[in-house]
Amino acid sequence: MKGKLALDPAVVRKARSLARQAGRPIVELARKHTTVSVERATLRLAGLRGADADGIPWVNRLLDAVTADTGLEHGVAVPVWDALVRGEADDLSTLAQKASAGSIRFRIPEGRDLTRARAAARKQVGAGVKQVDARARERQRLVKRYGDPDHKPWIYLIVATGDIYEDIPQAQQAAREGADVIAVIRSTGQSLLDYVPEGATREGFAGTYATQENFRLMRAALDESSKDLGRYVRLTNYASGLCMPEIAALAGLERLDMMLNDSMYGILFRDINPVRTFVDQRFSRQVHARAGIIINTGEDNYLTTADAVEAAHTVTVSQLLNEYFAKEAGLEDSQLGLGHAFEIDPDLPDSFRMELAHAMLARDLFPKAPLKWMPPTRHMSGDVFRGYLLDGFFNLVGTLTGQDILLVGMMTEAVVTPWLSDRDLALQNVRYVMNAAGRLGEDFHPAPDGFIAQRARQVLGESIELLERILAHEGKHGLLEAIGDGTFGLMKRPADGGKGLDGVAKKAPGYYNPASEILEGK
Amino acid sequence: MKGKLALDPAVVRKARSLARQAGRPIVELARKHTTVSVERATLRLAGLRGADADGIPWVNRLLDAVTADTGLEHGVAVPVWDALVRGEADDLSTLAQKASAGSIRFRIPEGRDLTRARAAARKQVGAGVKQVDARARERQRLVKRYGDPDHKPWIYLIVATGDIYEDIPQAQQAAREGADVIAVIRSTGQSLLDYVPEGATREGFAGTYATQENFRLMRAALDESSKDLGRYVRLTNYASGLCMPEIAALAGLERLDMMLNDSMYGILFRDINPVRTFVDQRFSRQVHARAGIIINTGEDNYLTTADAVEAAHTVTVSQLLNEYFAKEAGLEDSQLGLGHAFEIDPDLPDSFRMELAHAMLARDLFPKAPLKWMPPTRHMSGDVFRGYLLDGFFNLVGTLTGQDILLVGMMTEAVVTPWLSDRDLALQNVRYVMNAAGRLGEDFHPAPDGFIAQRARQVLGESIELLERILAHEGKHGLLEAIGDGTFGLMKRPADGGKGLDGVAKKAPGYYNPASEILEGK
Amino acid sequence: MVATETAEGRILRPYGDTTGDGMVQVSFTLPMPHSKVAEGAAAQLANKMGIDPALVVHAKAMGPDFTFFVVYGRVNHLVDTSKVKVVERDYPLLSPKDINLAIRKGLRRRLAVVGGCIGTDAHTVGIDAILNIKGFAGEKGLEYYREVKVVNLGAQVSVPELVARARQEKADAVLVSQVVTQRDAHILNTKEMSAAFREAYPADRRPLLIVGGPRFDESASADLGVDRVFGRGTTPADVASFLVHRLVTQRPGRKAS
Amino acid sequence: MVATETAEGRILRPYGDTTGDGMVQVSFTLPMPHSKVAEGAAAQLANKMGIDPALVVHAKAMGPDFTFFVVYGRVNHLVDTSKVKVVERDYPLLSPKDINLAIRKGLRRRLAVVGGCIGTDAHTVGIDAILNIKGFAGEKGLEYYREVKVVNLGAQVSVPELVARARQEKADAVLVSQVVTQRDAHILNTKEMSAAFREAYPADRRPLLIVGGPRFDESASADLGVDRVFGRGTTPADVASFLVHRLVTQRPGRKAS
Ligand code: B12
Ligand code: B12
Ligand SMILES: Cc1ncc(COP(=O)(O)O)c(C=O)c1O
Ligand SMILES: Cc1ncc(COP(=O)(O)O)c(C=O)c1O
Repeated sequence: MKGKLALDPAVVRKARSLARQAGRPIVELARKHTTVSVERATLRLAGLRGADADGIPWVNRLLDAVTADTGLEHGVAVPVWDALVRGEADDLSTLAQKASAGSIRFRIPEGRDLTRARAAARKQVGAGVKQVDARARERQRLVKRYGDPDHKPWIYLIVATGDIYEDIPQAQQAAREGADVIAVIRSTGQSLLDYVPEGATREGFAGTYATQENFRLMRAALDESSKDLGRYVRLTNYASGLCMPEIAALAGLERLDMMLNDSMYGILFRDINPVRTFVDQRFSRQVHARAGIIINTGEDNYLTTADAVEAAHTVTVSQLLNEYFAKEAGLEDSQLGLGHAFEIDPDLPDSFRMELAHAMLARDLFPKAPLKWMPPTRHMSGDVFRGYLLDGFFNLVGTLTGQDILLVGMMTEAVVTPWLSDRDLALQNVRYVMNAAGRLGEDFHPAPDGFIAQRARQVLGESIELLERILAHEGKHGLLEAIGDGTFGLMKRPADGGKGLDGVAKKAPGYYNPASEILEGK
Repeated sequence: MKGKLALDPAVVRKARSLARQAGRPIVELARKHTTVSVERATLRLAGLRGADADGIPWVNRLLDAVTADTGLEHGVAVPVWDALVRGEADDLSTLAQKASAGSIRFRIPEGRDLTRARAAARKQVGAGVKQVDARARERQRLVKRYGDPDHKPWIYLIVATGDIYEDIPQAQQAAREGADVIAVIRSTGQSLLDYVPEGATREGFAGTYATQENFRLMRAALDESSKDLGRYVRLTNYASGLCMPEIAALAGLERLDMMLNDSMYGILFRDINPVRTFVDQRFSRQVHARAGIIINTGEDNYLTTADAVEAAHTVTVSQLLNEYFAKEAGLEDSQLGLGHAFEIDPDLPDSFRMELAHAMLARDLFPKAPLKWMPPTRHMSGDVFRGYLLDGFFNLVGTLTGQDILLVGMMTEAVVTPWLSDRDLALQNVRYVMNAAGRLGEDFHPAPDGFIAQRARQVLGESIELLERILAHEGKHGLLEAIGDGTFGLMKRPADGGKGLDGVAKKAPGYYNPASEILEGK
Repeated sequence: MVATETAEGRILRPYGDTTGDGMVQVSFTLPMPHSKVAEGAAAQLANKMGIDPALVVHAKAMGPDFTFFVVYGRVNHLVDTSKVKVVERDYPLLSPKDINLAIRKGLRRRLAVVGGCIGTDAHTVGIDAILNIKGFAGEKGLEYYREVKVVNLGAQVSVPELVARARQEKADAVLVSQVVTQRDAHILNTKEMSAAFREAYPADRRPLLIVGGPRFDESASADLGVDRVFGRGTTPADVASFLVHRLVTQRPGRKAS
Repeated sequence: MVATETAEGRILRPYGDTTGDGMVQVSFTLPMPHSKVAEGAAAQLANKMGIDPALVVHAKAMGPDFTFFVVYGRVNHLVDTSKVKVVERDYPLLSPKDINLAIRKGLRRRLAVVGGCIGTDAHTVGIDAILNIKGFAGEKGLEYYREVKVVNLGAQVSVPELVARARQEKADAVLVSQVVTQRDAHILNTKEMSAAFREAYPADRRPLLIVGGPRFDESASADLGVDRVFGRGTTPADVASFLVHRLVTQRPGRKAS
């Protein structure tokens, strides 16, 4: 399919192959390492749930015990199922309790013991993966029964009260008013927790904790809404952070439909160790792939700190890298919710046409990906009337350029987390634009060498230059070094710095992880 | 210049010639009649000012005295200047005072007396017309000095406090914020007064009275602003109503720049007698032509009572008739501010594209006319946020379709007459759209047989049918009969009904009006 | 969404994103130049309105003499729904068929209605929506009712003219529309009108006086001297049913003249 | 635009389109289904806010349990500008040159500043605008001042971490940013921070504590236990000048360590 910008296919091919060259060494690196979260995710897939009296999840307690004895480098599967096979406990949670009471010694078995341990592990983890498969099939059934939205872009709406029991009625109301996708924003700080909180929660800051129970409650509420509305309402949450793999597993088990999952967000915006992030994102994306979940990447974030015109190409580069990493992890084009945003200073001459140029570039570069188009935030102000207008023009770009997922902007962006009425007004805004101007695209034909086409080509050119600069870095992982010296968003993130490094280990010979094995289809 | 719609020139020619056929008999009719307001306007051009103790203008008192003696059919000029030549008084106002005291008898002189009276009248009225010419030259000078706006459309803003002394600071503030044209809306009901109030006024309802003094005060204030801003700020008021000719004369004398002046508005929307209206509008437009004033027609009004989709063609027909009458009265293309409006129900699918179609039709039919594009009103509601959004999309149509004068919409349209802050917000809205998307027209190319082009052709076709229906009426003034049986806006306005009929007279042989003579260049 | 349920009603607070948070949005202009003091003044006004804390989230100078503000905050007032007074429809809503029947049976003649916009008001769309066949919101107007005789005088009718026409048509009811409200034009005109009718008629023969318009307070009929006030979104059936209710069903003692 | 001028200030009303009209716009949601009663309830709330008459110009049901309202009307409160309390800058605004000079002369060493976002707040744009060379609104940040040593700890710094770094760097001042305000996070975090510093330092050696963010009340420093609060639109020069004023010009008795 040839896009409206008629980009030169050779240039596009070049951009992609540069991204592949930049990404491949990182994948190698990820293959060679494991993390505490990857191992805990494996235990979660095996069915280990719940937390101790202090709210520390059993997966954390058990893993800590195991690593104390055998380290992280062998993985958690072999020592744990070896213990089970040895009859130290008759199920995982009993084992976890005993282990954290210090009454179990873990070892790395050999010979037939090893084989038995591996087999047992693979069997139990496999059951978990089958559950994920079942939830994916369930989604397909429900989508068939209730149907997909009859329009593009899908309308994506955020709730963020901090209290799951306030979130639910607000989400249902939003769905009633036309939201196709509901995202529950996380409490600040969760991404830096090295564990996943347990249970239903009511005390988040500017967001609600991502927990398995909160996932379950909201998904159930939206299943109700889907039934009432005769339209399958999708649910989104965030994988990003120190627990990407575990949250990905929980999302698969609770049939979430989309997850925020960016290959570099944690590094750049949360100062999480780069290796930790790359290992975690790869595993989490393998789980998403299996669960049929659409990932949402976080390119919008670059534009909240950098200027949206100067930094436009960093968005494109990040999209190309996210695409490469995602496909390597097994995700289909139809699962790539690549992100971009309407963040150009509205006072710039032709700002609206530049937004069109950027949005069309993404559209034409990734014709099969369900692009996620995000609203103005940094140039929103306390002038809510002006904000409502900007959101209308953001919506117009969304429909004019064939975006797939439209994150609805709120007029109170600069003031508060969205109120119920903000959401209602915002949906009315989207409905007007889509209904009144939805087909305007037919009449919209930028001249082949006009302002819009030229701007798009310029951004693509700058993206290629940036990728070349990245590859120019000596050291075997060009991208790591590039991140280290501040190529992205001016933030220097050295490979040996950042949070969560202590949770990373180079795999020992004989490292075994049944989840990876199954997910990689071995 | 060929428009974006590529209308068939033959069809366009046909529409124009039908309008000419419909209008010609009406012009004949207008030639044969005079009205009290035409005669009073003549006295005003001759310099008669002021009012008596009860606020009745001297022009009314004098005309009443004259008609009591000699009737209206001979015109006011001959009897009045005959009296002056006879030495009944040494100036007009003394004459007016004496006459209204009943101490003067008027007559229709003959022979040399008649010639002298006519000569004297022509001399004095001619002086008034010269004043109008001087004001027109003054405008040219000031425009040259301060310059025209550097953008299209011109930004047209309304003030309407009812108090000229509140209007002035608001108008100056609006100019400072970017208004290119200021319109002072009239008090309700003024259009049905058969006299023009005198002096500065502070007590209008939902508008401020149109008086010579109010004109002067506001024009002076805006001259100040023009000086400060280095941009000539234009002033608009309303000619329409029972005093069209007089107000037109005052506008010319006080250098107003634009006047609302529609050939049928008074008939349809104020139930003013059709003959009265057609006579008055012709004379008033001759004065406007001389004064270099741009007229604004009132097609928007049709859409406030009728549906904007069903009645779209009535707008086009009215534009064609207004064009014919205006040119016959001596106005140039550059003085034809033909009106149309964004009044389609925003909930209709493709409503925005239909608005584009209608706006482009007007643009392509009248390539040289300074079109006046008017904002949504009837579908505005108390939801001021939605209203602000609609106004933004109205502004977008204005820039996309190359309109010349944009009447700025107010988010409080359904609530109050505009507040200071409404105007400020509205201008911010226009500025954003023009600056961010002003050149989007380059990228906007409706397909030759797409939705927009087809809709435009359909409306043009319906307009031709309507004109044909009008001509089909038997009776020598098809248009009069058509108006009589409700062809326009479903309002039946018989030629012998409506307000102000008693102020109309068929010209007697020897009728003389120096103003008409001069304005028609005889 | 629980809120204190009481026998008579409920005690509520405005809702931002959490029950009981009491959040509201306010905007206004102060006639002073923009400055820190001006922002403080805006906060002061918000406080006086009961908003505390008051966040002045937007302040924009409009020329040298004015500043526009947007304020967000928590208002500390409670809403007591049991104290709300509203004019609920206190008569049955009838179908056109029943209305015609009731008039024919009860009045034994057509019911005569005279209507228009008085004063300088030329907004006829509202009164036309009630009177003309075309009607409003899918409902046909009073002209459509066989048993109702409608005389629609249109716009800018003077009060004396209206009274005269009412007499001449032996009007059972007079319907007046007022849309322009600037400087309370609608109130003044309505009072003048009702006074004129009391002047012109003996109390027991005065036609039913009905006024309507988007900005009327429906509970103000007594003060305006009319029998009923209709506001935003009125439909012809509301009006027709009221006419039958007052002129036929609970018909005053006088015999039909 | 005349308004009662008094020695201390002016008495004003909000301005719609006429001096003294007192007009304001309000919007809010009530947790009740849309009905005439709900509109009455909205008017009641507006009345309690001092708006009378209150026009409920828009009412929209948001599902079965909520209704959104827009209200216009005249508020009867007066604004007294003489009663407005604002934190005006009470120190001279200096140029970078003068600031460097003052420090070199007055302190005879570089002035050390430690800054960051505490708690779970990751909004660094604000603190970076103040600290980083790039700066804000065309002004360079504190890093640009030769005589100022800046340590920017970035996002999500814990209070103990902050205190430790402050000690280690012998910080003269600690600059903290708080942007997330939901559930008063910014207030709680700031109080925790100031308490910790009072804990850790003898009063006469405690570094100057400065907090900033878009939603802070600049007059709340005492209550927050900090030396100064900076709000929306602060520029680096505001801050640098304040530092010189407090740490150099009116330097407390202690000798430079
Ligand atoms: C259409 C319109 C016009 C048309 C009117 C055409 C016509 N023949 O009616 C035209 C273009 C002529 C016009 C002119 C003016 N208009 Co105008 N107009 C409007 C507009 C856009 C819509 C009004 C309308 O038709 N509503 C639809 C009807 C169905 O609703 P409704 O009137 O409320 O009626 C319903 C109920 O109220 C009730 N009802 C009403 N009357 C009655 C009577 C009875 C007996 C009953 C039972 C019920 C009832 O039932 C109806 C159905 O539910 C409004 C803005 C807006 N969006 O509301 C401005 C508006 C009403 N106009 C306004 C003004 C100021 C004017 C002008 C004075 C401006 C000027 N100076 O030139 C002029 C002069 C007119 C005059 N002399 O009165 C202002 C009034 C401000 C105020 N509150 O005082 C408004 C609000 C716009 C604004 N913000 O400035 N206008
Ligand atoms: C950019 C941004 C982000 C970026 C931040 C990137 C970064 N590295 O900073 C990203 C995308 C990461 C982000 C994430 C989130 N954000 Co955010 N974000 C914004 C946004 C759009 C702009 C903020 C900004 O940069 N302003 C520009 C700076 C220069 O202004 P400033 O911070 O006010 O600073 C000035 C003054 O306040 C003062 N100042 C500030 N600090 C200091 C300190 C000192 C010492 C001094 C002297 C002065 C000073 O000086 C500065 C210059 O004048 C606002 C919305 C908006 N338009 O305001 C939302 C907003 C702040 N974010 C919000 C939220 C809720 C979040 C999330 C929690 C959402 C979520 N759950 O995912 C996340 C999580 C972040 C976290 N853990 O804290 C909310 C906060 C709501 C509230 N009031 O509580 C806002 C208001 C958006 C909204 N309406 O929901 N966000
Ligand atoms: C990809 C991605 N992950 C996560 C988040 C949420 O941030 P936090 O890490 O604070 O949960 C965002 C925020 O926009 C994001 O874009
Ligand atoms: C052509 C024209 N004249 C006059 C007016 C003003 O109406 P009125 O007659 O009430 O002054 C309008 C109102 O929109 C108009 O369009």
